Amino acid sequence: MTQANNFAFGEDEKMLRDTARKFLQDNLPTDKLHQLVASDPDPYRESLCLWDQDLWRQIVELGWTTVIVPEADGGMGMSLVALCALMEETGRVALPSPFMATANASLVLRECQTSSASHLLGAIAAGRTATLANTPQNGSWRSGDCDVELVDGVLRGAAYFAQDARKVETLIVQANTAEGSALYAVPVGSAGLDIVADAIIDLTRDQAHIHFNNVPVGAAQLLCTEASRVLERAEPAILTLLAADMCGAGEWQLQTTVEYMKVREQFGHPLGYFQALKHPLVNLMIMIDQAKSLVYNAASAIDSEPENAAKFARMAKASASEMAAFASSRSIQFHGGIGFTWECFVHLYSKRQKHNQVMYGDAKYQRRKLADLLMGPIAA
Amino acid sequence: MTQANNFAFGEDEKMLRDTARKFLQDNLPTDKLHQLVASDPDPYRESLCLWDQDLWRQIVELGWTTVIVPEADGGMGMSLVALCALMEETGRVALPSPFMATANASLVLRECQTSSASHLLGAIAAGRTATLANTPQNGSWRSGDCDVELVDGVLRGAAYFAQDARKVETLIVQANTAEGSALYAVPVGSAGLDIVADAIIDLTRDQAHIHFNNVPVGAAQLLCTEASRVLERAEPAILTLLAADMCGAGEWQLQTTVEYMKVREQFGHPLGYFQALKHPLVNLMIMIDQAKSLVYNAASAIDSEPENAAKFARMAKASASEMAAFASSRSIQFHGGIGFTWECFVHLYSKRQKHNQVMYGDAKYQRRKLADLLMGPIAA
Amino acid sequence: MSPQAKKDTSEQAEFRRYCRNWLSQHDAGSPTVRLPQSAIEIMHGEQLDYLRKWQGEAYAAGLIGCDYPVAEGGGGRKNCQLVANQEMARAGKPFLPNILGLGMAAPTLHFHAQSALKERLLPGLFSCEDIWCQGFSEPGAGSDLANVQTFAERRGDKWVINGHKVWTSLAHFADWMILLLRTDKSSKYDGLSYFVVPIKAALGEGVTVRPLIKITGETGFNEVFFDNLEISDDYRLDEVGKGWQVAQTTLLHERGAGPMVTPSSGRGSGSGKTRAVGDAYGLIDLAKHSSRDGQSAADDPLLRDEIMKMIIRQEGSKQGARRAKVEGLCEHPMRIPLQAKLVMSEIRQDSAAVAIDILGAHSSLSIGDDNAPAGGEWPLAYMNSYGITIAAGASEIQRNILGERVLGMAKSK
Amino acid sequence: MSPQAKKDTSEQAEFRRYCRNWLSQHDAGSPTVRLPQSAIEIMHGEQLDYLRKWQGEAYAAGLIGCDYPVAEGGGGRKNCQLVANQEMARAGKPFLPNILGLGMAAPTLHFHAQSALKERLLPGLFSCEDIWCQGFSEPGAGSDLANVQTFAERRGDKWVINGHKVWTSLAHFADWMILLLRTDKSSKYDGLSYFVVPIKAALGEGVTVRPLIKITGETGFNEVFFDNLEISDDYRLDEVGKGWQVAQTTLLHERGAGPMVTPSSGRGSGSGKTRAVGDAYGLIDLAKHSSRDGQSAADDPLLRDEIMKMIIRQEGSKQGARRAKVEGLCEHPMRIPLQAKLVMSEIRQDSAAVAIDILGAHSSLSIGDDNAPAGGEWPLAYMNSYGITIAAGASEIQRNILGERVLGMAKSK
Repeated sequence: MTQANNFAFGEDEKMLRDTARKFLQDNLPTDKLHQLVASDPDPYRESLCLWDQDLWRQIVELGWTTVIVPEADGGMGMSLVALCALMEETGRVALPSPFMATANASLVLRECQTSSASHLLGAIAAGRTATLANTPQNGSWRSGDCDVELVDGVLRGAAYFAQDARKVETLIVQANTAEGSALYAVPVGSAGLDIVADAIIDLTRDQAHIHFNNVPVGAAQLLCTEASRVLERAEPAILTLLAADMCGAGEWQLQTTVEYMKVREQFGHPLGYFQALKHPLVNLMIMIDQAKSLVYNAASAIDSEPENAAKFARMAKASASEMAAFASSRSIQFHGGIGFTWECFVHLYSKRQKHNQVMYGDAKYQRRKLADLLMGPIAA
Repeated sequence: MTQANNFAFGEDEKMLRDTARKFLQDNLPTDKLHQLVASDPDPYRESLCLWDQDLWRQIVELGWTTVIVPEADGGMGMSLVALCALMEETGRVALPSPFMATANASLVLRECQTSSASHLLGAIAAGRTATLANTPQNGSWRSGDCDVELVDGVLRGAAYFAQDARKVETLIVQANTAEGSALYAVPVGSAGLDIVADAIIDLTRDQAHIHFNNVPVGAAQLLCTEASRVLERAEPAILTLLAADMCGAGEWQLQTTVEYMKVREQFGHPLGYFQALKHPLVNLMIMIDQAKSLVYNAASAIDSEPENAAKFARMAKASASEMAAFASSRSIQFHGGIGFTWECFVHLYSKRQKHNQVMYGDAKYQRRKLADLLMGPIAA
Repeated sequence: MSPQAKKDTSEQAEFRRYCRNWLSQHDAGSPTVRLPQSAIEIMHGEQLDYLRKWQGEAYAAGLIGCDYPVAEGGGGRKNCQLVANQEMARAGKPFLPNILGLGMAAPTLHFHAQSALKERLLPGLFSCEDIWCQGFSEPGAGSDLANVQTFAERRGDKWVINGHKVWTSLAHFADWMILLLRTDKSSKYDGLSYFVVPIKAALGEGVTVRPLIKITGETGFNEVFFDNLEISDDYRLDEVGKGWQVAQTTLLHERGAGPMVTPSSGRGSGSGKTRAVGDAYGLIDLAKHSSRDGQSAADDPLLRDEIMKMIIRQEGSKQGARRAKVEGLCEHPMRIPLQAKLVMSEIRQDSAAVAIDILGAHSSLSIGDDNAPAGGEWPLAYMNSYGITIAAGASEIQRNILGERVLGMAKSK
Repeated sequence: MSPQAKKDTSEQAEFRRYCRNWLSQHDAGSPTVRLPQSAIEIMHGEQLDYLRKWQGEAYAAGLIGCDYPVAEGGGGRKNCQLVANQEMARAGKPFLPNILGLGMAAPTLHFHAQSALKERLLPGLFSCEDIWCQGFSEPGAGSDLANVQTFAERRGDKWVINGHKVWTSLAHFADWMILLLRTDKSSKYDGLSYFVVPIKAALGEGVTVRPLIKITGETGFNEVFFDNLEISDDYRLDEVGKGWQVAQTTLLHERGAGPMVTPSSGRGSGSGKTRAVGDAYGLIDLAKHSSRDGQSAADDPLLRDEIMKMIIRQEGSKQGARRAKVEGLCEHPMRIPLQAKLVMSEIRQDSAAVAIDILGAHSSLSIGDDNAPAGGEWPLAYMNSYGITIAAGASEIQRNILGERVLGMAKSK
C-alpha cells in the first residue's frame, strides 16, 4: 500500500477532533481536573480512582469508543488517524477515563478475527469498557511475556501494571496455555479475581495488579489462541495512541508555560525575554512538532502502509517519550517556586507524562527495537 | 596507600608549572602557532609535519622530558601530578612536539623494570624522543591488540595511529611472540621500517602507520616480555596526561571565546549579555572544572592510591572527552562567521581536541570500561 | 586510619578521636515515624521531635558549632566542624533539622549581628531549642530577589513590618526568622535592611503562617504574612540600607561557598546505614536490584553508560571541592565555590531521572505503594529535586552569576 | 508508482512522466574533478563548469523554474517544481550550483522587482549563465542583520556604494549580487534598501572580491569591498526604505519557509548513486562498514542508540514538512516552516558528530588520506555543518525568531 495524502486527515477527522476539543475544554478545564483528582495531596493516602463518570457517559454518547470499531461490529469504522486526533485532545486535558484502555482493548480485539472478539467489539461500541491485563511482574515490555497460565480451565497467576483497571468492566487477559498463549475476556467481578490497586504517582490514572485465583473461563471467553502474535500486531497502534496523548499533554505544558512567561516579570522584563527560558521552550516546541509529525505518520502508516507500521510507531513513541520528559522538567522549573506547589496545575501533567514515558516501553527501549528493525540484531 | 593532600601539588610543582606557562606563552603565542602549522590550508596538500625544533631543544634543556624519569635513570623523579601540570600547559598552547609521545613512552618504560628499559629511560632523560607503536589497523583501544609479530628475530606487520611518529627517534613497538607479546625499542631508520604519514585533520600533530618489513631486532632491543600487562599498567597515566592536555586546551577555548563575547557587539550589547551564549559557556566552564579536578585526582591516585588509578583515570578521560567536544563545538559556533574561517585560531584547537577525544578511547569507551570496574561485567 | 585523618592538624586529630568515640556510644535510637528525605520536607511534629533531640545531644557533645567562638555558644575550635561532619556522616547519624539556622542564619549572625544579639541567639540555634527559617523570597521577588517589597517602617526604635514572604521552609515550626526587608522604596539595592524576628512569639499577633503543599504532596514550606508586626531595632543586623550586602553572606553560605562550614550529618535513619537515594553511586545498587523490561537493569549497556555519566559528574564535583583548596590549581578563587549549589542540585536531579529509567514500569509506583522498589524514594527524590534547582537562586540565576562574576561577561538583566 | 505519484494532480502526473523520461535519457557524465559537498563549497572553475553545464541542460529541459511565469523565463506550471525536485533527487543527479540565485535571488526578484528587470535577469539565473551571490552580512552586521552599514548614496538616478560585505558564498564566480544597503543613517530598519548589482562587470572598477578560507581549508566564501561603485536606480527592488521588508522575502526562502519552491537536485555525482554523507540513515551503512575499537560499530548498543536518535529526528523533520501542509494538524501556520533551517542544520551537525563517534580512531584521518573511511567525508561534513548553523541567521537567532514570532514571547534584544 502507499503513503496517504495529508496523513488521511480529512474533513471528517477534523470535525470529530474539533468537536472533541471544544467538548473537553468546556467540560474539563484544568481547574476542574485539579479539583477532581488532586483534592487530597497526602502521599500516603489510600490509592484513589478519581474520574468523572457523567463526563464519560457523554463521551460514550458522542461515539468516541466506536471510532475504530469496524462497521460490521456496530462501530464507525474510522481510521486510526481519527482516533489519534481524539487521543491528542484527551491528552491535552489529561482526561482521567478508561478511553485509552478501551481503545487499546479494541485494537487488540480487531486483530483477533474471531467471533468472540467481534462480539466484545460490539459490546464496546455499545459502551462497554475494557483494559489489557498482560504484563508480568518483572515489567517486561515484550508482548510474549506474562505471568498468568491456563490450567484445567481456570486462570492462575497475576497480571501487573494494568491501566485504569478500576474504571473498566472487562479485562483482556493473556494466559500461557499448553499450546502457546491465548487471550480471554474476563468480566470484572468474576469469581477468583482480585484487583489490587497500586498507589501510583500519576493522579489522572489508576493502575492495578490482578491476581487470578483459579478464575474459571469458558469457551465463549476465548478471544484468540495466538496472543503473542495478536498483541504484536496491535502494538504499533497502541504505541501511536499513547504518543498522541503525550503530544496533546506536551502542547498543554508548552502553552501553559509560555503564557506564564508572558505574565510573570522579573528584573523588569517578562520572563520570556530571557533566552535561558525562551530557547528551551523553543526546543520543546520543536520536540513536540517532531513527535506529533511522527504520530500522524505512524497512524497513517498503520492504516495504509503496514510494512512501515512497527518502525514508524516506535519512532513516534521514542520521540514523544523524550519530549514528555523535557516538557515535564521545564514546565516545573520555569514556573519557579509556584511550579513546585501542589496548587499549580503543572504537576498533574508532569506526573501523567512520567507515567506515559515508560508505559509500553520508554525511549531507550523503543530505539533498541527500532535498531533491530533498521540494522538487524546485534551479532552474537 | 592513601589520598594525597592537595593532590600532592606543592611548591615545586607550582614553580615548574608557572615557569612552563610563561615560557610557552612567550615563545608560542597563538598567532605564531598559526603561522607555524596553518600556512597551507589546502586539504589535499601533502601530509605535513610542522613543529618548532628550536623550541623543542629549549624544552629538553628545561628538563621537561626528565620529570617522571626516575632519579636512578638520570631523571628528576617527580610525580605524575607535576607532569600533568606541564601537560596542561602544553595543551593550553596546543604545542606541536613529541612531548606527549615521549612522556607516554617513558610511562611504559617505567613499568618494564628491565635494564634495557632503564637504559632507554636514561637516553630520554638525555633528550632522546620516542613514541608508542602498538595499535592495530582496526583501531582497537585495548592494550592486548596489535598487528605486529616477531618471527625468527624479525618484526613483521604494521602498527597504526602512531602519534608524532615523524618527530621521534625511537619507536616502542608491541609485537606478538610465541610466548605472548613483547615490547621492542626500534630506532627510526632501521632497515625494513617504513613510516607512512597519515593525512590527519589535527594540524598540531602528526600521525603515521608503520610497516615492519622484516625488521631485525636484537636482544638489547627487548624492553619487556609482558607487553599487555605493562601497557595496561601504564594506561591510567597515559589517559590522565591526555586529559590534562585537553583541560589546558579547553581552558584556552573557553577564555578565547569569553573574550570575544566581551568585545563583539550585536543588537547594542556585547554578546556575553545574551544568555543563549553566556549559559553554555558557563556550562563549559563547569565541564572543564570537573575534568580538571578528575585529572588531578587521577594523577595523585596513580602516584599514591594505585588501587583507584584505573577507575579515576577513566573518569578523567571520559570527562575531558565530553568537555572537549562541547568546547570545540561552542567555540566555533559562538565566534559566528569569523569562527568558521581558517584565519580565526579556534579551528586549531577544535581539531586538536577532536583528535584528543578519540585517542586511547573516547568517552563512551571509557565509561564502558569504568562500568566494568564499578559494576562488574555484563552478565552473559 | 581514614584518608582524612592522615591530614589532620593535631587539634583536628584529637577532636576526631573524641567525636568517633562519642558517636560510637551515642545513638539517636530508631525513629517511630518515617523520616523525610531532608530537613526541609519535615511535615510532622513527631518527625521534628526525633531529629531535634538528636541535634541537641550532638550540640551538647560539642559536635555542632565547633568553630564558632565560645562566647557565641560555639566550641572555639579551628577547622573542626569539617571533622565533626565527616565523623557524623561516617557514623550514618540522622540529619540535623535546624538546617536553615545552621547553614544560613548562624554565619550571618556571626558576621553581622552585634555581640549581645548573637550571644543570645546562637546557643539556642545550635542546640535546636529554636528552629530558624529564612524570609527572603516574595511573590514578586523570586529570582529577582532585590525586588523585595515587604516593608519595615521605622517608628522610633521600633520597626513595623507589613508584607508577604513565600517558600519559607520550616516556618510552621520556626521560632526565629531571618528577614530581608525594604526600608526605603526609592532605591532598589540600598533600600534593603536585614533583621531577625521571633516569629513564633508573634503568631496571631502580626504573623500568620500558611503551609504550602509541594508537588509531592508533602508540606514543609509556607507563606508568611506580616500585618503590622512591631519589632525592636535591636533585631537589625548591620546598618540600615545594608541588607543586600548582609544577604550576600547568607546566600554565599546557602550555596555552600561561604567561609563558615555548616554542621551536617549523615542522611541515615540512625541505624548507621546511609540511605543512597539521591547519590549517583546508589544507582548501581538500584540497577542491580531492579528488573527493567524483565531483565536486570545492571546488564543494560545504555543504563550502565548513564550511571557512569552521573558518577563521573558527582566524583568531578567532589574532587572539585578538594581542588578548590589548592590555590595553584584554580583559575579564579570563586570559580568552584560558586558552582557548588548549581552542580550538585543538577546532579541530584539528573541522577534521580536515571533512576526512573532504571525502574522502568516500576517507576509508576509512589511512596505509598508497598511494592515500590526502594520504597518509591527515587521518583520522590526526582520531584523534590526541583525544590533545589528552583530555590536559593534558580539554576538560571546561578549561571548568570557565574558568567558575570567569574567569567566577566556582561550582565544579562 | 512512487508514493508521491499517487497524489499528483493531472498536470503534475504528466510533468512527472516527462521528467522521468528526460532524466533517464540525460546524464551529466562523470565529473573530471572531485565535487564538493555542496554548491557553497565550490572552489575551482572546473567544478563549477561541470555543474553549470548540468543546470543549463536541466533548465533547457524545463526542470528548473517550472512554477515561475513564462515571461520570467519560467515554465508557467503550477506546483511542478516539487515534482521536478523529487525526480531529480530520485535520479541522483548532481546538485545545482546557482543555489543562492535559485533559492534567494529568484523569489525576491519575482515578488519585488519591476517586470523589465526580472524578465531580463531570471532566465540567465535559471540557466546558470549568470551566477548569483548574496550581500547581506557585514563585519558589524551578523546576527544583527539590520545593522548593515554599507552605504548607497543617491546621486540623481544613480547610487554610489561604499562598504564591506562578508561571508559572501560564490562571490568569486558571481555575475550578480543581491544587496541589502543602508540608504538612510537616521533609521535602523527603515533606512535600508534592496538592490541587485552586476558585480562581475564591476570587478576592479569599484568592486573587489577577496576569498576567505574556511576551517576545512576549502574556499567558497568571500569578502566583497565596494569603493564608489556607481549603479543605476533601475537595480533597486521595491521602494527606497523598504529593504528590510524585501530582505524578509529572501530570508524566508533561505530558511526554506517561503512560498516559491527552490529547484534542487540529488546530491549525487551523476552516477545515480546518492551520497549518504550528512544523511542520518547513512550512519547505518557507515557503522556496518566501520571498525571501532576493533569491532563492528553496528554492534555497539550505544552507537545504535545514537544512530536511532538521529534517524528519528530526521524522520520527524521530514514528516513535519508533510504535516505543515495539513492546516488542521498545525497549531500555527509558521511553526514548522520557521523551524526548517534550524532543525535540519542541527540534525546534520549532530549526525556528523555521531559519525565521528562511529569512526573511532579513524576519525583522525582527513579527506586527503587514502585510507580515510568513506573518503573522510563525514569529519569534513561535521566541520562544514558549522557553516549552516552559523549562516543565514545563526541557530541562536532562529530560536529567538521562533520564540517571538510563533510563541509570542517578549523580544530578547
